[in-house]
Amino acid sequence: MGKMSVNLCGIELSNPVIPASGTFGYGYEFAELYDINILGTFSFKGTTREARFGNPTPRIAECRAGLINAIGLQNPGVDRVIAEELPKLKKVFHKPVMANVSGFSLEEYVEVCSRLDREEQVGWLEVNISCPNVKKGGASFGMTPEGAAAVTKAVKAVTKKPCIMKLTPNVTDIVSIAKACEDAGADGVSLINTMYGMRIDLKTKRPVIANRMGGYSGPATFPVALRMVYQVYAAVKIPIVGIGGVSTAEDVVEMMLAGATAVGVGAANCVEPFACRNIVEDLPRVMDKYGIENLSDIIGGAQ
Amino acid sequence: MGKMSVNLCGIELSNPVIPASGTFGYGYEFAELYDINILGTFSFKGTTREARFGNPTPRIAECRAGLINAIGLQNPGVDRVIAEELPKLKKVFHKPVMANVSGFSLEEYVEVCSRLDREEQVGWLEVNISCPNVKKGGASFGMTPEGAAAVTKAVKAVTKKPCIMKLTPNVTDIVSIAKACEDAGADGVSLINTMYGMRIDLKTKRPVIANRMGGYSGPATFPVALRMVYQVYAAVKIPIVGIGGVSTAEDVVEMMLAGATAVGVGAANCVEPFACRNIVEDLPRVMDKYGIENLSDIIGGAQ
Amino acid sequence: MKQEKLTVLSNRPLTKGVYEMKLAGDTSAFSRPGQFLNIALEGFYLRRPISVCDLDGDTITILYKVVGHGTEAMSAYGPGKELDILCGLGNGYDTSKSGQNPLLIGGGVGIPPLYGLAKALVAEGKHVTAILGFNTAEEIFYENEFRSLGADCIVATADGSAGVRGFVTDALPDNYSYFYTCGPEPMLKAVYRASKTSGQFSFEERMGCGFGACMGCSCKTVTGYKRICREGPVLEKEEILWEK
Amino acid sequence: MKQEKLTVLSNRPLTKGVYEMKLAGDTSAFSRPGQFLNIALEGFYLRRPISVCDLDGDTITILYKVVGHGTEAMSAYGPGKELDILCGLGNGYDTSKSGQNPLLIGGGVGIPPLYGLAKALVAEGKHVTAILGFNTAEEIFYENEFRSLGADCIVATADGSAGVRGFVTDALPDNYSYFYTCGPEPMLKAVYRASKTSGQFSFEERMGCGFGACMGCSCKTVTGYKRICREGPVLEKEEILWEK
Repeated sequence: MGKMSVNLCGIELSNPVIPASGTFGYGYEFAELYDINILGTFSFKGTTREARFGNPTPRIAECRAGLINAIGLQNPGVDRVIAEELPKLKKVFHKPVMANVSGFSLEEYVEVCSRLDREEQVGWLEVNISCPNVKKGGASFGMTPEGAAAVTKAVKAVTKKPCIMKLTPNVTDIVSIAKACEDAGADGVSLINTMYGMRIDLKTKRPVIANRMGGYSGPATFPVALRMVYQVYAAVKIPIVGIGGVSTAEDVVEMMLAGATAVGVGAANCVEPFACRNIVEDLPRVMDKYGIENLSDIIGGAQ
Repeated sequence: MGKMSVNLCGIELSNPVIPASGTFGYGYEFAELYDINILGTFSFKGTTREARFGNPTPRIAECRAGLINAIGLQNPGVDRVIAEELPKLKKVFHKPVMANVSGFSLEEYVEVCSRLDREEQVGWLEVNISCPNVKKGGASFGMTPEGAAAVTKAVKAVTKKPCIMKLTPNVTDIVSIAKACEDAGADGVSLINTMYGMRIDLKTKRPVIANRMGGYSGPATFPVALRMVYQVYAAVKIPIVGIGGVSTAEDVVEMMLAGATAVGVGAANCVEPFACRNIVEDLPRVMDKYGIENLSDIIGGAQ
Repeated sequence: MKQEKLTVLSNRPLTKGVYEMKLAGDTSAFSRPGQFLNIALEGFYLRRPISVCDLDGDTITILYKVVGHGTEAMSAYGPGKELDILCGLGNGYDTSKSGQNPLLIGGGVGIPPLYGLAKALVAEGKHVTAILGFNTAEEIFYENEFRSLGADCIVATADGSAGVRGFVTDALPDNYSYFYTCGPEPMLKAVYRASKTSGQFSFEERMGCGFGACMGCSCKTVTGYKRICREGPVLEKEEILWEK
Repeated sequence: MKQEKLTVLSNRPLTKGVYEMKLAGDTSAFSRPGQFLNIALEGFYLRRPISVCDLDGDTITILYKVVGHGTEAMSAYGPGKELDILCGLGNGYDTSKSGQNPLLIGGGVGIPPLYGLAKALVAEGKHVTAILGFNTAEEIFYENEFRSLGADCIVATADGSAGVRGFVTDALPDNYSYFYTCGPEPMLKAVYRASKTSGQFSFEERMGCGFGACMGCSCKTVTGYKRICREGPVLEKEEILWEK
């Protein structure tokens, strides 16, 4: 059996599979289904300073090969995440977890990151500068190299944990944004967040989602995500967490060949609760089939 | 039976269905299969000043709900289009056709448009400023409001035919580009062109497509196209040709509710040669089902 | 929650748009009436959440309305077809609060979960009254099935073509110990206003995952945010905050 | 081209990875050996183009190799399954140029179209010699079928486990009037160099539509740009420009 471990910003992952933020809650729902310690790690639900309910419902729309969501960063706020969610998680997950952080201002990013910096369970901070669902939200930071750099610098100043900046695909030039993050001290980038999309209900003749538009994810987004990971890999030296429509072990390998060090699995968790377990279990077979002895050797192999 | 006709830049279409450029050749292959006069019109293969072979093969990669192509504007050049293709088309298509134009410089756009301006068969010029397949190509014009406006102004100066600018989705702000086209005198916009995407072959560990990346189209792109049409409709007064993953009569209605006056059908023609005929034939049933008496009444109805 | 392979035993239309599907397999994940399952359909990305109508040994009955391409595809499934289904989702109804004369109020495809509930309440020795609301006589289903359980059954139709003319709230009896309801939101609101006792409401919402992961179906309640798929679909009357 | 519904009659493995599928339906769109069909597979976006091996009344035989998820799905199709197929694609081989002693040279899954061609040439009273190249003895298929047509049949295996050791070009006879070939590109190039007469080559390329609309499979030839799916897949030796 081949070697599946990879090194993400100095922390060893037993395999590259990482459930993506917002599709895996704080982990313990899935811990009822299978031992989540088989995962490389996971990125927990995007956390803000204050508790948020998020957007009105309906928040979900089905698409041909994916779904649109407009949750709007529902979360209990960083205080309760630290006081309640992390202790619950500790009982079922014994590896460093990736803490996903969102914010509406530089100060909020800084405050949430500095709070989470003190938590031993947290291995990485994944800083979401790309959620498209909140009007005044992170999207504005992630849309420009300057905005992305500003958040990166601010959070790097308050934490010693590796900071992975999560990038939006809804831009003309994602490479310039990734480079700006790297130049500002980011330890890694994760991409892509969801694509901005929409559906309309023919019966009501209104948008399906209350918020009208939302983030499109699922297998449909995979070719765009793969292209962006490929382009960013060629331009930066920091590791990439490749995310976008990954549903199978073959998709994981393809994403790594494009340049991903680790691979996020998002929408698949919503339609197949055992998706990540199935991928982890299937990876050795796929590695064998394609003659891969050591997964970390293939990172960027298609460049 | 409801009324299907729409008015696109002053020319009446018997229905809004328009096979999109690059998926319908110069029409006569399809005329062997069905009477293409049932279509609203169609947009013929992108035409440049000189003949082009395009990119090396493989030029095609399959995706979960679509395909990537990197044809690279193969076409016989404007002289032969006028001398050979249009006369052949005239025998089988008796409506104004949409002439799709690409170029590598302002001068080339101007020259091709002024040549086609003299052709009676041509109803509209669809000016592609967004093909992502040619390195020095139109993509650079369509990526910025300034570039888009420059092409619009230049072609408007040499033709009296309505000019529809075809926009790329691979940008941060498609609304600003559509508005720049409108301000520069465009008679309409068509969107979206393909999304920049990629696939990697696990066996060879190389990109599937010789050119590495290409344009992603098919049902997967529909939610993004719909969102962009919705956003652009809210910002401009000129008509929109909505394109992107449309495969069914229901998709046509959804695209019109978002804001499209006419609807392009692209990738579907490649996997279902009768796709456009089927859509045109199914439209009355779908209109009836959703209580639509006059298609042109629903344009932008979901705004 | 368990992921199971269930096999279609039968699948037949009860009315023009409402189908009854019987499925066989491991049903051990279900513990209460009012829970739901989530079916993966070939060619559709999201699963379809459908409330359980009846559970009998290893046989599950669901009733569903054909409303789109997904349910249309489902309606063509024949006996023997194997389906990938998440079982035992949601909290379900709590029968312990019913008292001796519980009232069940269902509208249209909100009726199915009340059937399994009625069966459970009757088995507990309670005297069940069920009000079943439809638009018109042609849409009526399961009236006889409720009667066969031993429930008193009142049918209401909006157009008066059968039973009481009007909405379910026009057919409310004077005396009942508690109520359980499921149906379209306007009906639930009307029941909320007209009801004289406490009760339990089962809600619908567009869901992403159906098991609490995606927060797609959250709602605000008096006792905090709840996920319709996980802390719901059943909420107690006192928890409900009507927002829209 | 015609779009037809064809029904699977049989579908069986000939070797570890190569399957033979027989299909019944309207085959009137086919006029020449070497043409292909394009099959829509549920769950896959693009159709799968596959050359016709044999045509017998309303029965079509195709041979295909399982190389990915699409052909894997195909290999599970059972008798009675109805498939949406575009029929009569491509130009096919021209038998009129064959002379009396045509040579057919096939490699691996390039062999199938040569079977129908051999049948047609034999029917025209020609003396056919077929060279069938494989990697190893285990992969051999259709040797007996070619012999049954009355063709002289030479098998070559790269590892020498059956027939001539080596490539098809190691088995070329001295005298033949013309040749027809189909196989992997390195083989076609070797045949191009080693052949002493004119001949026809059948090419493979990744296709979008398969009927000339998308320009996905274009190639450069001495006589201009050609679409493998429309002006091809068969090109004459004199037209070919090797690019790669």
